[in-house]
Amino acid sequence: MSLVLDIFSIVAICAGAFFFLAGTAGLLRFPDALTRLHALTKADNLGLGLVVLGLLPHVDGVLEGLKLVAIWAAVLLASAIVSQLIARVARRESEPQ
Amino acid sequence: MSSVTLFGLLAALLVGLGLYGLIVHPHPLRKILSFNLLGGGVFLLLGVVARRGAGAGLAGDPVPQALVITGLVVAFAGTALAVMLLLRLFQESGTASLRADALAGKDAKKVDR
Amino acid sequence: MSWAFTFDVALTALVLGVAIWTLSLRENFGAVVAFAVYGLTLTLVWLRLGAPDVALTEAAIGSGLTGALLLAAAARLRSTEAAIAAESPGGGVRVAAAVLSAIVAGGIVLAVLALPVPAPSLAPNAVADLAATGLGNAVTGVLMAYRAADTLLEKVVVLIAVIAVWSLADSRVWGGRPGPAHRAEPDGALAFLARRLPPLGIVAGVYIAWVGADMPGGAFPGGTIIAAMWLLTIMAGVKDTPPISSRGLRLALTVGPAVFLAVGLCGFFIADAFLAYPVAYAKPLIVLVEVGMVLTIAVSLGLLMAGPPERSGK
Amino acid sequence: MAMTAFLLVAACFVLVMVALGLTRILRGPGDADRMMAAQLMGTGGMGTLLLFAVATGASAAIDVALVLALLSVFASVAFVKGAAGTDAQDHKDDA
Repeated sequence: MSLVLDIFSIVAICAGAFFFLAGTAGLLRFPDALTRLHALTKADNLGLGLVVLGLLPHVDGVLEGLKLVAIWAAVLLASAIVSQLIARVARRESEPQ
Repeated sequence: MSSVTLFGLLAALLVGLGLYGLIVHPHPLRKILSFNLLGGGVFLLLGVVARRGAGAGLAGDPVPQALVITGLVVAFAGTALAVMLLLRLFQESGTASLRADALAGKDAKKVDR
Repeated sequence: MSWAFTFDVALTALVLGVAIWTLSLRENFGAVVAFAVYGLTLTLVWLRLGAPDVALTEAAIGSGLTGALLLAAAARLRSTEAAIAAESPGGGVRVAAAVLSAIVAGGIVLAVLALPVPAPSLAPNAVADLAATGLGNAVTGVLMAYRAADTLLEKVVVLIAVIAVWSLADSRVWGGRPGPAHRAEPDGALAFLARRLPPLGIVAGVYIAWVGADMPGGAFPGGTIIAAMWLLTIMAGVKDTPPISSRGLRLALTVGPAVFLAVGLCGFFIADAFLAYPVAYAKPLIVLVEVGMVLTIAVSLGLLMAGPPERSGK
Repeated sequence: MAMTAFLLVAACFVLVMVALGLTRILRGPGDADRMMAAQLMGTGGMGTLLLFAVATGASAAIDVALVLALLSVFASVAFVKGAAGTDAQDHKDDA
């Protein structure tokens, strides 16, 4: 059972790390602000989410697990709205003056 | 070399960098920023001293750690006051320059709110 | 080389890199963003140094609150940058500054390498009387009992800073509301965030302040989170800043130091000195002081961020 | 222990990844790009903290990540307000 959980954790955390890699690559390589924002939200939502999922079997106690989930929930809510607001700034910046 | 020594050397470099920025940057906001960077180095030095004083079942000496916590709050209060003074200067004179001649030049066309 | 040490080397390189970025960026705005990241990397260093209480305070105040304050200022001062950039000192001053900074840094390097072995420590003294206070967190013990006078004075310093910021106000708007009026679309995204996030944030802030007695946490990071949530509702236009003449506001500003001082003065009579706690009631008294402090810290940090009054309170 | 080493390596990896993203702060070109780099650093910092907390048993790092999550939202909103100017309004999206 513990081996299965360990493998689950390793797979989930590797997947999460991959999304951080993808977010960084997108932020550096994509051509304009809006596509870069798209890459960023993947790291925010999926990268952190998968890391949290992978860590859940290893925390001691329900409270710590709840805290992990609360952090992810806060980031999901914040990232959805903040990225919308950043997109408005990006759009204003790209408009000809 | 141990991690603690490594962080001690880092603290020394941060103080040096902050001091350089404080002298070289002409914009007051950048001076405030550099001063905070310097402060981070000083706090880190206290953190290294605290870590070396680990004992009595603790990971670090709690007295320097408490000092740093107090210091962080006071540093924020000082930074906030400095920023508000700077914004007020800008509101009154239309410039953020600290030079006497820049202020004198702007005085004639003083911007009133 | 252990994995932990490798992590520390990577972290050190990152902190140095971000610090150099902060100084070398041309525009103020980018430099402030880099500075907020610098605070974030320092938070990781504090954890590696076994100082989770400091890490919490650094994340809350050193990185988050200071970063937000400077971001707002950089945006307002954007028009001044070009003129001031022309005042950059010449090569001679730069070289002199670099030499001076190198000497200072070199001196500190020598001091770090010459730190005494074994290191002097006050940890045994701080822990010795910890049991009598009923606290489990030694740092809170130092802040609230061992060096309580420092903490009391620090509260007063923050209060004085608030008064100093208020004194920058135009006399016509004295007693008015700090900061610009933020109008918001009631159904907008920002207003939605400002309604949904603060409940979670306030629970987290109270939790971190409450567990500070026994675990890493405390009144400072807890109060900072509550201040940030308060400012979030203001920036989203959901709630307006209260006028600084408001009685409730002034009460909240002073309740922390007042309770602390009252408990300290009672120490003369029921214990044997100023700021001494009677052993039987030490824990409840400390918790009482901390509750008052969380409120005062939240309100005073919020007001420091909001700035001097700018418009009439009517 | 193998799991601890794996978690620390993962923490290192995430930290280095988001640090590379920071070169966006240098290159810009707009303020929005700079803020995105900081936002990525915030999320990556949280990921690093959580991995670190479980790897070393320093459960306080989870609380630090919680503080970071809440404060980084606040800093981002302050950025948007600042970038939009003081008379900014929260428009409904008119696109």
